[in-house]
Amino acid sequence: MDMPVAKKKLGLKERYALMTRGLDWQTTYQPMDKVFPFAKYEGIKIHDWDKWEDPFRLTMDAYWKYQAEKEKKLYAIIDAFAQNNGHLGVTDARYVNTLKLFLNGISPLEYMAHRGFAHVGRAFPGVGTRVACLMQSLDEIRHSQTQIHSMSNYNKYYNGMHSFPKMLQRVWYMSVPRSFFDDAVTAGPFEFMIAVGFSFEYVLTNLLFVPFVSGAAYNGDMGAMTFGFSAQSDEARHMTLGLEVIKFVLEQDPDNLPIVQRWIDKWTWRGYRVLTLVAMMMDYMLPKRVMSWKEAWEVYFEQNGGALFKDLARYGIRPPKWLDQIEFDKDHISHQAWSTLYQYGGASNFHTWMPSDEEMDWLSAKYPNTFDKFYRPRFEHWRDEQKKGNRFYNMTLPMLCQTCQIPMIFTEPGDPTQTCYRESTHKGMKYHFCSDGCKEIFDHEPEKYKQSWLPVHQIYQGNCFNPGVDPTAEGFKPLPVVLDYYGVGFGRDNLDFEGSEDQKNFAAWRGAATTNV
Amino acid sequence: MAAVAAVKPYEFEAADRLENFHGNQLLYIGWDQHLMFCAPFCFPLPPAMPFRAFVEQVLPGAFGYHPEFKQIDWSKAEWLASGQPFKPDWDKSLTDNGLAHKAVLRLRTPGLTGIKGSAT
Amino acid sequence: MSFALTIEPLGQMLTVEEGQTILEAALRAGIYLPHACCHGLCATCKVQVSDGEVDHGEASNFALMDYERDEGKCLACCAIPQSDVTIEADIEEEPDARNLPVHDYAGSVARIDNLTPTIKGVWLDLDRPMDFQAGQYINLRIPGESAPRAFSIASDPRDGSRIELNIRHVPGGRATTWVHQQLAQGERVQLSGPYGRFFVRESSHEAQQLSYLFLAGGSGLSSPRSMILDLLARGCTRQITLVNGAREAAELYHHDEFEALADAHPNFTYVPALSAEPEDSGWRGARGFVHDAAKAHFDNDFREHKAYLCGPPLMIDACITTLMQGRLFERDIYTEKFISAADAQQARSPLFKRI
Amino acid sequence: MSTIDLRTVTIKPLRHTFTHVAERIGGDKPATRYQEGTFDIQATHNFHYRPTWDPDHEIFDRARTAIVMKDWYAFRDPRQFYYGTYTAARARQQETAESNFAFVESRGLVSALPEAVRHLALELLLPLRHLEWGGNMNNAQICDYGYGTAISQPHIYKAMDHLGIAQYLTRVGLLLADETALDAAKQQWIADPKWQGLRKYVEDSFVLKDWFELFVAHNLVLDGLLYPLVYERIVDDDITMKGGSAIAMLTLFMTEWYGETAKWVDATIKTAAAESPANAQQLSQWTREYLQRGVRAIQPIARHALGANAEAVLGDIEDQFKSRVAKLGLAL
Repeated sequence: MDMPVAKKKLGLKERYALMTRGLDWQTTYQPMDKVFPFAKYEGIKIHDWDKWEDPFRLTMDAYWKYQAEKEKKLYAIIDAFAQNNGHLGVTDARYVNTLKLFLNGISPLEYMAHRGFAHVGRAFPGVGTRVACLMQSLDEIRHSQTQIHSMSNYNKYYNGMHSFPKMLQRVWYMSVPRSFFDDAVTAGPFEFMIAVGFSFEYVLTNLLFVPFVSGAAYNGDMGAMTFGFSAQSDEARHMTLGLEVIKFVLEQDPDNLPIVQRWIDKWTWRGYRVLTLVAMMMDYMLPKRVMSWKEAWEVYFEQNGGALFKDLARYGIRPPKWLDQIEFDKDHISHQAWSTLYQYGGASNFHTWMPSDEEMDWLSAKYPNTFDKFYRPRFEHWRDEQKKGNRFYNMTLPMLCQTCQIPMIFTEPGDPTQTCYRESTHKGMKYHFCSDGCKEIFDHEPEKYKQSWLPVHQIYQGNCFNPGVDPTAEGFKPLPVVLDYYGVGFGRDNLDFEGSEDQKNFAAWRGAATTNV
Repeated sequence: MAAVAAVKPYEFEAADRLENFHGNQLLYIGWDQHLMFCAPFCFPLPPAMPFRAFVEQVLPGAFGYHPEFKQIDWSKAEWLASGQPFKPDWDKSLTDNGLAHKAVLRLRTPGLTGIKGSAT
Repeated sequence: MSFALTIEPLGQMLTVEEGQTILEAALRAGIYLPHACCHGLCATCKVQVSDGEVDHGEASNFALMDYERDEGKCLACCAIPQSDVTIEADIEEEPDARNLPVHDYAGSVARIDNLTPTIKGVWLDLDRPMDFQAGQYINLRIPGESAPRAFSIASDPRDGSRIELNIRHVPGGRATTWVHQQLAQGERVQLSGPYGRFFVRESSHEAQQLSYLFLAGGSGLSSPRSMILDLLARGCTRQITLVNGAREAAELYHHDEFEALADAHPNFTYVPALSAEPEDSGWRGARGFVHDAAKAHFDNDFREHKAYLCGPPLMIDACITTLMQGRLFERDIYTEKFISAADAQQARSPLFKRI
Repeated sequence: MSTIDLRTVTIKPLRHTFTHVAERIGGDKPATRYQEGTFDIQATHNFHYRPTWDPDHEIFDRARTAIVMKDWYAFRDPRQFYYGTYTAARARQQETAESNFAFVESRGLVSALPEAVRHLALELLLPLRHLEWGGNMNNAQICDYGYGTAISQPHIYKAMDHLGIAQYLTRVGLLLADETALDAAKQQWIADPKWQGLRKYVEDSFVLKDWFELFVAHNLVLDGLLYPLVYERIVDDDITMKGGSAIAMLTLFMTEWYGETAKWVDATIKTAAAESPANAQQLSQWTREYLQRGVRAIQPIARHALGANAEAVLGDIEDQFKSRVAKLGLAL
């Protein structure tokens, strides 16, 4: 071998290519199809993995260094927040309920994303793709843990967060975000990437993170705000990965287009349904509001997403289906969702309440065409009844949509007074849906969605009791035992905010901090 | 034919097949224009339950919170099953009324339009 | 005070005006640096300063941490040079870029002719020859205007002492009105150049055996013409196709020349297309817009090409869509369009970088 | 943000940690970040759909390995790695590596290397880039198929460690030679007979279905033979003696990493073996099988690097390995 001579300086791209691209090889002792058994069954055709453009070029040493520095900063802030009783600086203890929603409903799903990206990373034969996915798998466990660590301090002082992994798997409304992720990870690797990498991380993530992170900032929660900001620099990488995947797949073969289009339709709709919970959070749960759900949808989906779909049109992709219905529903879903959680407040893990007059006026202003007409009378009626000691707790279990698993609370496109009913029959059994979108998703893959673990049906099947419970015993009351199974402490984690332990404690602690009594 | 793309045959029993409900079947019912109840209800009921018992014993517990429930004139109530007009025989069982597992009913009460006419 | 900015690994040197950010200067020079938020938050535009000093401006402490500042990193969207600066950025090397230095030139108008009712051909004799790459442009000083105007060079780069410009009269445009109404043979002119990164990627054509496709419309024919003359003169044997669009026959220029070239070179195909030619004119060539003519000519399959697009924005946009639907994608499409920092801040999809 | 000084209040917390964490640490008391970030985060029941890529199992399923555990959170990482501590540890190590590379480069130590040493280092280390890539694949696979956060978490860390090591090896190659050396090494990995045993070992591991078997094959046996051979015996001893201490500086990361990671590998095996005789027997059987194959696979490399001394060194390594696993409760 020759003695090395003065070397040409490598460009970053060239250098990164050497650091990753050459590492793999065509196996010969085992067939490639056996080494990568999941690369083809979805029907996506990839002819040349080398056409993958690395969306970011981060070698592991740089990654470790950069991320460690971020963690150092973040944990310093979390520690200071805890030490200073930062939680007493939030606007109002009602705010803490948004964190309950987040910790129970999102943080364990960040962990699911960690597993999902590990799965697809291992599954893709292309090196560049695999490295990008595995790095995201690593980032996702970070997000799960930094969220848990940030909110750990809240758990010490407030109710409803103490059993978040159990609650995600059991509490009825949690099956909505959970089934979304179960759906994505049980799909093939390409569909997972369109579902999570593209539709969720790119198209919808701003609608999840901006409301929560800005909500935290607006309501004085430095702890939650900081993990949000610190996650943002990872998100930029995740978003570019989602975009690269879709470009790559569409450019590889024209036969991929209809498959990808169906996935975009499906996952935009699935994601949109999950965001119903965020809509409710924005309009009802933040004591100091950031913007209305409707405004957020217009900015983050209609404007930003619009520019994206305009460019995707060049590949032959059209905007997701059912946007006309979404457009109509943006005036309604937050109110419909809050009505739901309010009336089923006996069976959930956080507190609900009726908006004050001032808050109702804000809602009227933000939803001039719908709030006063359809929702204010309902809320005022409930508030009056509550004052009379007759607070509405709906104790009869609702009918759920087979696909999105949200109770059938949505109304007909164009008619907010009529519940939307759709049904299909598959192998002699009826299945019910909240919308055309959910029905079409089922109809395409009935073998998948017939497996749905629908919380209401599971209760009736006797599957939501702890071991040792005898449902045939005399005087058997299902609600307490179901709450036991959920890990929800009756009267402590649930029911109205008014009169709750959270409310009393916060008032007392804050009083002690701000007065001399 | 729509099918799940999978690495091997992908077929399972439905999670909600009739035999999982210990002798009951599921029946859903929604009260049109009364969205105070955010969604239709789901009940596990004996297939032999007479329709009358369903209306007189089951529904009050579910819909009774609504001030208009007491005002329902049941002789004028209209019913839809799976969206089609449906005339129940009050004294026959659910099964004999043609209501199978996971049937869905809509109740319409003309003249009752919800709290302050808001479909609540 | 302006500073020199060298961008590695391109080796391209450009000028940064007082107060201008590195990102802005690069984008204006047609060099795409990765970027997203444009105000120091997302860290997408992080680059290494290997020489010189910058002011970090508004860069956030989370996006650009202290240790990174110590290591000489900066965010291009915020960093303002305080001296001559060399940066190392995450951009692709262009083996075909000659990275020619920009100089000032003086010369005189050798000839000025009407090519069509709206386009003038201007031939400039330079006092000393300019070394340029086919496809590049010059900045021409306009009397009474503070900012010079950019014009692509239409002539063969092997003759750098006489360059040809084809200039369309833009109604109300002061510079083109001056060219069309005042500029005369013998007049002295001042210009600088060559500029731009629009050139043929010959090494890729060779390595991947790709044909050349030029799509031109309006006065966008200049750069493609220079490129084609250069390729043919150098004995290129790959397939070269020029689809050239105009409204009507009277607006087609250099038409006879391209027909002659097509006759003389079996690997060169000339496809003129007219979009508003009267039905009864006897025109036997293609009718419709450039993208339609291209789609018909290639039967909607553009694979195995690299395409070079030059013309008005609407034409470029339609051609990109057509090419992509005919399965030619961003990596093989080049346009003369440049991105300004202002464009970058508008709500635009980050799906594409260059097109 | 509120300007009131809230530190002045002392309030009694309602609880000290999460309920599921308290159940595992013996009651409600302050828990560590490792514990809160690890315990029970993975879903265990009420899955909605079966995977289309594995309809025979749930998304996470204990039945994907023959190893049986009453509690999959019996596994603890002695390093207490959660993301924050993991990246902090690696950041420190990479800083050392960085300064070692800088030192070697700035002092011109590469040109001072005896040619034979430089040549051997290239021949030995560069094909290992591909083996490390295999380590990335396999640990991603275990992260994917494993059960519980206590399993998935350290495996994604290890998957990325292998990628990091492959990248360090690449840098060594670029420092000692140039890009063409990488291509040549890949060719050796694919075709040179002395690498084929290792390549076959790795490719066969790619298609294993039982993830714990894969753990034994790669993390216990392959790492357990190869790292001592290459980085301790060949680089640190042999090459250093021949004037190649610069090479040892460039591979210090690997030596330290192996020492640290092996502790976690040991803890994992020990916990699984201690759970039941059936586990211990299964693990022993796997280990026996892969040890035999592993030793055969590394033989040609050892002979190439160490010549006559190879058999003695291999014998040592095998003995050390055997006594290591014996302490973990395995019977070979």
